[in-house]
Amino acid sequence: MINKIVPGLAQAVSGIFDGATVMIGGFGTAGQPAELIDALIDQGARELTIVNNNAGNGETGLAALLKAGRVRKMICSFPRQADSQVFDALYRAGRVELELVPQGNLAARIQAAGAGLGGIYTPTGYGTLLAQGKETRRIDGRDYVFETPIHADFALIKAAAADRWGNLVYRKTARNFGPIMATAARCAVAQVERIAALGELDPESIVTPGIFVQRVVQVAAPLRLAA
Amino acid sequence: MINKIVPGLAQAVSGIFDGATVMIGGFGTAGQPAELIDALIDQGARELTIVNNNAGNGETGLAALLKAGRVRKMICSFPRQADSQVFDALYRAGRVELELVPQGNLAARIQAAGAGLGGIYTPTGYGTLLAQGKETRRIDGRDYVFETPIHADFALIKAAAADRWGNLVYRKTARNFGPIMATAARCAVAQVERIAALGELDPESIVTPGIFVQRVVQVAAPLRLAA
Amino acid sequence: MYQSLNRNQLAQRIARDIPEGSYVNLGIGAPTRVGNYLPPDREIFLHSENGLLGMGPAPAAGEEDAELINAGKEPVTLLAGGCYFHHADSFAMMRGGHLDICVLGAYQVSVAGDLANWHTGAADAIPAVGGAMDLAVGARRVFVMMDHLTKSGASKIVERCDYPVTGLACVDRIYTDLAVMDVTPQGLAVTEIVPGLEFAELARLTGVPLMDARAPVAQAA
Amino acid sequence: MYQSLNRNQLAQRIARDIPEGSYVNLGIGAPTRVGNYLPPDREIFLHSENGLLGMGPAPAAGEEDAELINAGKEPVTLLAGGCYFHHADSFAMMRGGHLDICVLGAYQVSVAGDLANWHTGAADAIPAVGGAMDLAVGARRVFVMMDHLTKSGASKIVERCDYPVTGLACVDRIYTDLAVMDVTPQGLAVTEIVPGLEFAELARLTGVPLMDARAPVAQAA
Repeated sequence: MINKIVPGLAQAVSGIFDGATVMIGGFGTAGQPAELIDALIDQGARELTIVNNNAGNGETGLAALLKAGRVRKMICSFPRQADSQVFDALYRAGRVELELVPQGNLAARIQAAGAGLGGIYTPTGYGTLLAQGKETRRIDGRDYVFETPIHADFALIKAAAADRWGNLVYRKTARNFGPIMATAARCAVAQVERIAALGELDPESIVTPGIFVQRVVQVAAPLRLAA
Repeated sequence: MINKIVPGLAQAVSGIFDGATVMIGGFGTAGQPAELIDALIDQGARELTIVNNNAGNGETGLAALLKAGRVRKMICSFPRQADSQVFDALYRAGRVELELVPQGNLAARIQAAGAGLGGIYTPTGYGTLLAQGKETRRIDGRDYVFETPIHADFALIKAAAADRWGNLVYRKTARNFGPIMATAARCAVAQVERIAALGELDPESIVTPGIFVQRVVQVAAPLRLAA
Repeated sequence: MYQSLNRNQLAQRIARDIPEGSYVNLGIGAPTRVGNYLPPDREIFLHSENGLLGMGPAPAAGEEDAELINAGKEPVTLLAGGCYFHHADSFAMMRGGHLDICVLGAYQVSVAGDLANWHTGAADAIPAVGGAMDLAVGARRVFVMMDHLTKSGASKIVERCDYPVTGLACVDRIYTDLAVMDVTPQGLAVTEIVPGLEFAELARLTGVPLMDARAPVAQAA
Repeated sequence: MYQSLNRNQLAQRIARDIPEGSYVNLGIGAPTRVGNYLPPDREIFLHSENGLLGMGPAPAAGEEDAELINAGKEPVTLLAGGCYFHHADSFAMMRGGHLDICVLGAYQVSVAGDLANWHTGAADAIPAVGGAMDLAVGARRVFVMMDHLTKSGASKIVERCDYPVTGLACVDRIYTDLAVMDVTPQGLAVTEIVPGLEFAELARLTGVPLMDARAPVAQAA
């Protein structure tokens, strides 16, 4: 019998190695798997490359991982926010590398990785600083930038419910990057509020099929940070 | 008030012009919008380029459109089937052009069109007849073929239910190409079995958001062909 | 003397130009206010890039949901008929030409419609781009909402952007506190000026060539 | 004398090698039969490229649903825990390396693992490819299920494919009615032969270099 549900957070993040690329779901704090991130801090992996839309809010979650000095590089679209003081300080001190990616390119590159594409021509960023040094191409009269897929070793995401096969459904705008990050990681780990019996989730409404999920851990009452 | 529901099949297919590229949903007969195709035959547009996974089954639906001589070119992955006699005869007579596309490239090219990509590097077909003359590229040690998006003027698809904003849900494996074709066409037309009140479809479970759908027509008891 | 529009008046002015049935993304910051003035008799679909369509107004106090937010990370609501989707689908809407209109703030817009709104270019600034570049190239029509002049009185409408650009030749129309201008192949066409401001004075303040394209009725108003 | 495996025996032999928890696509035609022999004590996830995962057996007579079919357009069922998705998501599973195993029929396989299974190459044939090329390049492991010899006695395992190829160097293992062979960088490694058939005779029938990689136990069996 296949049961992807692991008993605790420590098992959920086991095996994340120094230097790993880890995608972390969430847009701001919505959908951010705060408990998995805390477990990753406890677990101790260092020199991580983190892929997330942002670069941490306040002092918890991704910000705490940054503050703990575990992140070598951030790949994100919007690091600078009112409460991104942890990242800001590390960045200004030269202690974290930043790859800034337009949000749509970030999503498309993650999706391309999950779908097995070798590269894509994207309209976004053409003629801007963020395309400097990148290959461009005119196709049917429009200019595009060549972008490569972003693969990850692990993805840490948050969903509303899962069954033991790893099928996932999400809640409102906490869905955001979760479904595509799950496809792009060799090991996708989902923290979920609720475990559903097999067959309970409507087969028409499962958002992430279990094939994309390797581990599930229940966090029944997750920290719901203010937006 | 926005109401994308049109009163009948004739209005649903109005404006399809000679020479148009028309995507038609369905995998075999599952999800094939048979009544919309019949309406297209009645409507009379000629010299069409049709994008569908197959090239018609039996004598109805897409096969009838082919038989009526309206199709200049088929873009599909699997034209030859036990009951594809209509296409077979036209093809052998040189009366219809065929662009054969591996099924995954077909899906990816349609999705790329809907997502605004200029092109993609796909692993499928490298080193085969179907990549002859196409640009190839080695990326991270693997070989890919350059493929361009497939856009359409119209998409004719079948769904289970829609609301007046054009939100769609599907039924079982009749979903297949519907969601991606809707994104790739300037005018996506959905025949649905049921009209739902606005707000009745679960916002977590809508498969095709209304932004991708321009017209909806109800066909309460569609022809359900044998698979 | 003339009276420039305040932020809310400008938002209201822009809202008037959004037709029923439009799919619209309102950028973070001032453009969000346009949502407050959409005519209640028009159904307009608001998109937020973090994965919702059919966005409704802010929730009542105490009813905020940290998992129902907009791109500015503010709590919002969902209208009946709205729906949720993941980020790749959301950006497919934006980049695939499915949005009719987006409204964006700007540091500068060039006469060719180049947009600069993501980076001040300051050496010590931490850059952040979000979805700005995707909206700039992806929406069918890009409306810019901004002050006409900087605080020091320099024109934000320029021959060439000094700030790093967000997108090239992507702006369709500029709404400022002083005027409305269309970006055309022939140059900037002024279609409205606030009452009391002469075209010549607007042109002087702007500092780049402008065409007077005001309708006779609009001039009389 | 030796007895070659019939189609069902071959399907059963392949089924034995599919570990619990595998995500598997069974190609149309003979490979579909592998599904009939999957050990009931193992949970194995069957994928069908037309948009379902967790495919169950054929429905009882009279319970067919024309909208619940497999890639071969035959009626199937969905297991509890299965789900539906659209074609791009389905092929993302196949092309993105998410399927552990696919089982495909073949006209020919080369010693380098090139696969030919989509086109006879006949001048008047109407070509049809479906998802064969996607499975060939996308699944982590590609198993081929075929007769060892053509009806006229020619080997289907060849130095180079005569038929148009489906994919290059994509086959991992070949199951025939006579033997099981792994495609390795050193060449084809025979791991099993049907009882009564000598390695030398298999090599003679096959006509390309083979390595004997049978385990001592398997030889004794």
